[in-house]
Amino acid sequence: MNIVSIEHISKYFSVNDTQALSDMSLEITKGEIHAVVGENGAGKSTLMKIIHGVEKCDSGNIKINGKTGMVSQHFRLIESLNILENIIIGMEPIKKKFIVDKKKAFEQINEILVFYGFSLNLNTKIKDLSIGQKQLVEIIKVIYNDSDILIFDEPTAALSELEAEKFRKTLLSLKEKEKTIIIISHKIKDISAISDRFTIMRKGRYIETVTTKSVDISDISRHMSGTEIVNPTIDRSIKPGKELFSFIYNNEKITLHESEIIGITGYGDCGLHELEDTLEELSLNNKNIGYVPSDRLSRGVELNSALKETLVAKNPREFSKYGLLNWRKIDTFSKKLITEYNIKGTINCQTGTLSGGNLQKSVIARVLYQKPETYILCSPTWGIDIESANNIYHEIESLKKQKKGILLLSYDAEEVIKMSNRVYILYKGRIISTIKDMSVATPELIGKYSSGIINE
Amino acid sequence: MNNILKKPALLIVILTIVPTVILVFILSKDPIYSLYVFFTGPFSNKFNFGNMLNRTSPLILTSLGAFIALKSNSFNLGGEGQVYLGATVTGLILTNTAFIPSSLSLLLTIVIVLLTTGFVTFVSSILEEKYNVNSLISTYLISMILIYICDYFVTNLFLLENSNILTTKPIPEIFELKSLLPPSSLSSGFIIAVTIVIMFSFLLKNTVWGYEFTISGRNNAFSKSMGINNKKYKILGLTISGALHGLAGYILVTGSYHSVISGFYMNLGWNGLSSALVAGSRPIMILISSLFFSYLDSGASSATVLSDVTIELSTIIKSVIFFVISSKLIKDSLIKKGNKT
Amino acid sequence: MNFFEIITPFLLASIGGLYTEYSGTTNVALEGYITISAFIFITITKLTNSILLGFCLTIGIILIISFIHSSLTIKLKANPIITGLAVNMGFYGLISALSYKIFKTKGVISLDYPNIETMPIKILAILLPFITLFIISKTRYGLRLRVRGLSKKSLIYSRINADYYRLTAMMISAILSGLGGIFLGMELRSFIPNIGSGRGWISLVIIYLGRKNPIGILIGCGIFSVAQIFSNYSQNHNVPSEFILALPYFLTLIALIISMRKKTINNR
Amino acid sequence: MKKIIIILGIFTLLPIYGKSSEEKTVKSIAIFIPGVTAGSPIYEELEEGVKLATQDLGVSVKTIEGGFNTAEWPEKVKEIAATGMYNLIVSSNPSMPEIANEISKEFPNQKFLILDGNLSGNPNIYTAEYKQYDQAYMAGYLAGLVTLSNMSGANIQKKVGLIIAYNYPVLDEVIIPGFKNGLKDVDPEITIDTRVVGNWWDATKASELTSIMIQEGSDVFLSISGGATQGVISKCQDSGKYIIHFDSNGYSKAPGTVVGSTIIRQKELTYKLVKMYLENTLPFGKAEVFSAKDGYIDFIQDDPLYQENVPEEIKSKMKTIVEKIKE
Repeated sequence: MNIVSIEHISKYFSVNDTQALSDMSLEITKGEIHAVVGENGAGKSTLMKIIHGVEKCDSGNIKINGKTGMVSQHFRLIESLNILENIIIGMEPIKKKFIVDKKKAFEQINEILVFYGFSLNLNTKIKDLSIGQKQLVEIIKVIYNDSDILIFDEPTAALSELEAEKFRKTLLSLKEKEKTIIIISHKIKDISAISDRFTIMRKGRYIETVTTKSVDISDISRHMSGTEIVNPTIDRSIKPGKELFSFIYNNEKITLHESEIIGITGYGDCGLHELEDTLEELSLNNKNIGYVPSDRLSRGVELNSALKETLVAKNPREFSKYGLLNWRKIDTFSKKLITEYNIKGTINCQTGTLSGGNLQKSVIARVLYQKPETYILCSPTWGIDIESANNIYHEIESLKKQKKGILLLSYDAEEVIKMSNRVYILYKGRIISTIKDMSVATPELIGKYSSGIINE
Repeated sequence: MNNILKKPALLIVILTIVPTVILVFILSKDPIYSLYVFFTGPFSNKFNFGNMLNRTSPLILTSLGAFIALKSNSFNLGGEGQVYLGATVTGLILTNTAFIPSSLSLLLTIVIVLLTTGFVTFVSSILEEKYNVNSLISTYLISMILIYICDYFVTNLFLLENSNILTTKPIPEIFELKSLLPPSSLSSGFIIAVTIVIMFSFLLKNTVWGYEFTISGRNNAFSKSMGINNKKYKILGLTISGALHGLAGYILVTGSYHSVISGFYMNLGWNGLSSALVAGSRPIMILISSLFFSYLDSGASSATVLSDVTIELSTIIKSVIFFVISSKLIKDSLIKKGNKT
Repeated sequence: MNFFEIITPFLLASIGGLYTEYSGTTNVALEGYITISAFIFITITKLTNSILLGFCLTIGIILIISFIHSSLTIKLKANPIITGLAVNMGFYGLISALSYKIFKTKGVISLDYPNIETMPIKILAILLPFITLFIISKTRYGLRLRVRGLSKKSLIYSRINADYYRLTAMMISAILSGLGGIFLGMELRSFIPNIGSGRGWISLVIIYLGRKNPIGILIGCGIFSVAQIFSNYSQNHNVPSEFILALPYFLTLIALIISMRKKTINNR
Repeated sequence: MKKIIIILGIFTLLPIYGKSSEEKTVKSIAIFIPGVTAGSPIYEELEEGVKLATQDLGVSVKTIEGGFNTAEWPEKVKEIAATGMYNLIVSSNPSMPEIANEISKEFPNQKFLILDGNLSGNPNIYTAEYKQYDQAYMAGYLAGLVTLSNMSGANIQKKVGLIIAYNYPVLDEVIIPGFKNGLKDVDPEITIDTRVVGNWWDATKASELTSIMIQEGSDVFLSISGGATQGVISKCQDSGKYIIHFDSNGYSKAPGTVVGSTIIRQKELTYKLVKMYLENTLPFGKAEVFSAKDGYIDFIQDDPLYQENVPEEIKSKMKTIVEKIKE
């Protein structure tokens, strides 16, 4: 029985003049876990919003037999409110006509917590939670809302491997409780491990729906990106050269050498963010450090400025004489970067109208142009489609060959393992462990360290 | 409804013209003539045209001032006090420096006006940086205090004797800005104002300083990450804003009134802020929005002189137009798109 | 008793403005609403000879006007500050035009009532911060209103009409500042052009002075009113009146700096 | 951008097709109101006076309001003069002679008739001034009598209140001295409590000030603060105190509370002067003064509300003093 059936819908956004969906169809059976995959900008999120009913389509038919609840890519939780308040928004139990019955809400949520085996202190403010816990709050919220169909937009992107594993288990248990689940993800594991079927989208169109069991993992990734996935092969035989840069983190000195990639990882609130802030500070005073921020939407680019303005932001003085900007020089330069790094956009377009992948390309293009010796890359592939991510990996690889040193800060343990010469794992604001021999590094080991377990 | 919403220009025409015409038809005995006078009055002769441009000069400066503050993420609600301060300082210096060469005292005046009014808003921005006092509040409160203090100077200490206008002594004639289009009151202050907007437009667009100022105002996190000193630009923005308001006061005294008249600043600050908000993101648009504002004002003035339209009607018309052009729908239609290659 | 007369319009308007702040926007037309409400109240009371009718119809008309104001602002995605300024300006013209049409005057319009009981409004004003505190922290409306200000998307994803909360907040602020205007009209038993005399603007400042919470605003209004009374009493000495008139603003600024400084230090 | 240019173009071209200014009538008069007419008795009477004088004579009369910003008046008057449509501009305000004098330099054919102002020597300007000292003196005399009386609202303290919008020359130099001397002639021990509202409209503030002044012993008030006066009236009404109305008959505004009205007869004077102008007998270049003696300043005694609410003793003393001034 189809719980969701979508026939030939289209959606056009006048704000940025995009045809987000055209003639899209999708059918979802009750009780299944259905993944939706495709590149960035394929229209997946828009489709989910339409299913959830927060966006209306221009044409086509939609039939949904149940209540939907959606957990979107960027959390909608309100930092200054506590967990309980966040969960009950929209479904507040009421006494005496208009007063929120917090006691009742407390009981109801606790019931859910017990039922699914979660544990959370409902009076904690959201800002004090780790990313994984926030995710959990979002999930509880949709369960609390009595939703039959749960929609997840890239739920594991921000999670550590251990948390992602936990999350997948949660989805399976939700499935057991007869919930229907739709999930958007770029992570192959999300699809291969839990989904029953997955649908591939490209450029707003339906491509095909595949039963997960019928294909193997490499097929899935090919299906997802449309191109063959190339696993980055970092040449670990290149020996690190002379010292480039060092800094002290919590009494421990970390030194970066030529042709070396140092990975730093950990879970949610392990201190990675604070470390990033410190490193950003260092990059400001040192021309030889290039910095790619994790929060690219606010720190990496300026959404309301023209793309060319974003591209020259780090070094406007290079394009000026006596303080006067030479716009012709800036235009030529920007055009060069756009072609060289294949950024889909014009130099005069508003930066905010670019897709996520193209935004990250712009950031990296700008940093690469500086030609620094040291690179600080923070979650460089977060929320980016496989093809773009692969390009970034290739770029890192070639940097290493050019004797550059790279600090890779990432919550993605696999990424860190794939790329690094050595890995530092943070836990509660300090380095809990260092892996020097990359042959023993596994996501599981890093996960263990990240949770504070070191003695085994 | 949705179709109309997609065509902002049409919507504006409908929402402004219709109520205007209705109002005129209700409140005027000869509505066609009233409307005609309202819209063509400012262009009907040299005198009216010159007055319209002269009305624009201080407005250009106050709206540029408000604009610069907005661009640096501050709100300057104290425009009126700053204009008054600039005017008072101008008046007091120019009426009391007969003993030094005129060119020197003119230069001195401009410098002191810029410094004092700039200092006032500088204090507000320091209060914001150091004590977390929102500049929106402090500029307003300080402006109210300034108005009373200036009033004390103008209507007590330096009041023109034997006059029944609450005004200071007129400034010596050599200090008056050159009249451009007699008998209208248009003075070379207009040229100063326009030059300054063009200058700022150029500075903001074509210099590293302007670039960093703009970026810093648009996005703090980004500019910080790019190594731009946000604090400096924020303080500078509000300071310049105050100085420009002071300059507006200077132009009003030397170009239009030739003395400091109590209460002359009425609405200058608010109109400046409005015109800046309407101008949106590009400084050069300030010229157009200020001209548009004074065109409406002058039209209203002509209408009150030549037809039976009252000041109130023109205020209502202005407010309607104002309301509608603030719509974001229009701005959205002007954004350059990335995927149109 | 003087204190309550002074504080009432400030409390009404600033607590009203607080609702729009909670909803994530600012209503800069508080001043306009004070003035036009006083005008409508006096006009209707004079025409119908009934205070009750004047009161009720004024509230009704303000509801309609503020509904148009806020829904147009939301629908047109207009800058709320500009539309607020426009509304202030429009009200000014409208009052003059209507006043002339109806009474052939643009000046004072007075009622023939010897006395109007304003006690209920004063009591309401003093209770208002506490009522607001209750609404904001305990009721569903309050919770959703706060959420509207903090994150519109959060409401949209819970499929709640987010615009409804901003709309109602704007209407509440209009009604409350309108009540302030009616209070001024009742106290004077007449309408005087510019009857608000900047009280709306000061109320906006007080919202920030009170750090956008009801009790803070109560204290802020208290500070400004005491400063006002102090300035009223200290006239008739040999200090120039200009300085005395500037005093309330000065004292408020000082209070603001001190209170904010404390906060900054505490946060460190 | 293109559209803007086109629109601007249309507007600049429009006047060519416009209506040319109408044929001049025999005579045409503009009334310039420095403020707004409606609600201000002085200006209303000015307008009435002009209209009365020009009735049935085919003279066109146009009233133009200048609004409250003093600084904008000169330009507005200039704009009127620049139309060349009006033979005479009539206005009323102490500040108008200076403004007219300035404009007269550029428009030497424009004639001005200005009341409530004083300037002589300009052949285009005639001014008529009221001897407001008399007016203030009468108000002061009455205030003194009331505060000393045993009227129900009067207290033992010899203190009267004066509320003003702010200080300005005529007020400081003519009105306040007149008021003071009036008081002094009743009893030199009477003191004045003067407070400033800061503008012409904040009636609430005026009411707050009044209430403090009442606490501190004032029992009769004179208010020269425009619309803000309403605040003084209502507070006096609430507290059973008294107010003397200035410039127009205000007894009916608060019966029993308004115990006196000193007036200027603006309508009558305007009528007389405009008539003279139409008969070409107005002596331009002169500045004349009109006082209680001419009857253009007066204290209203025949109003029933005055008769009813004021004790006989005060009424008779007032009658004597008014007659003395008129001599």
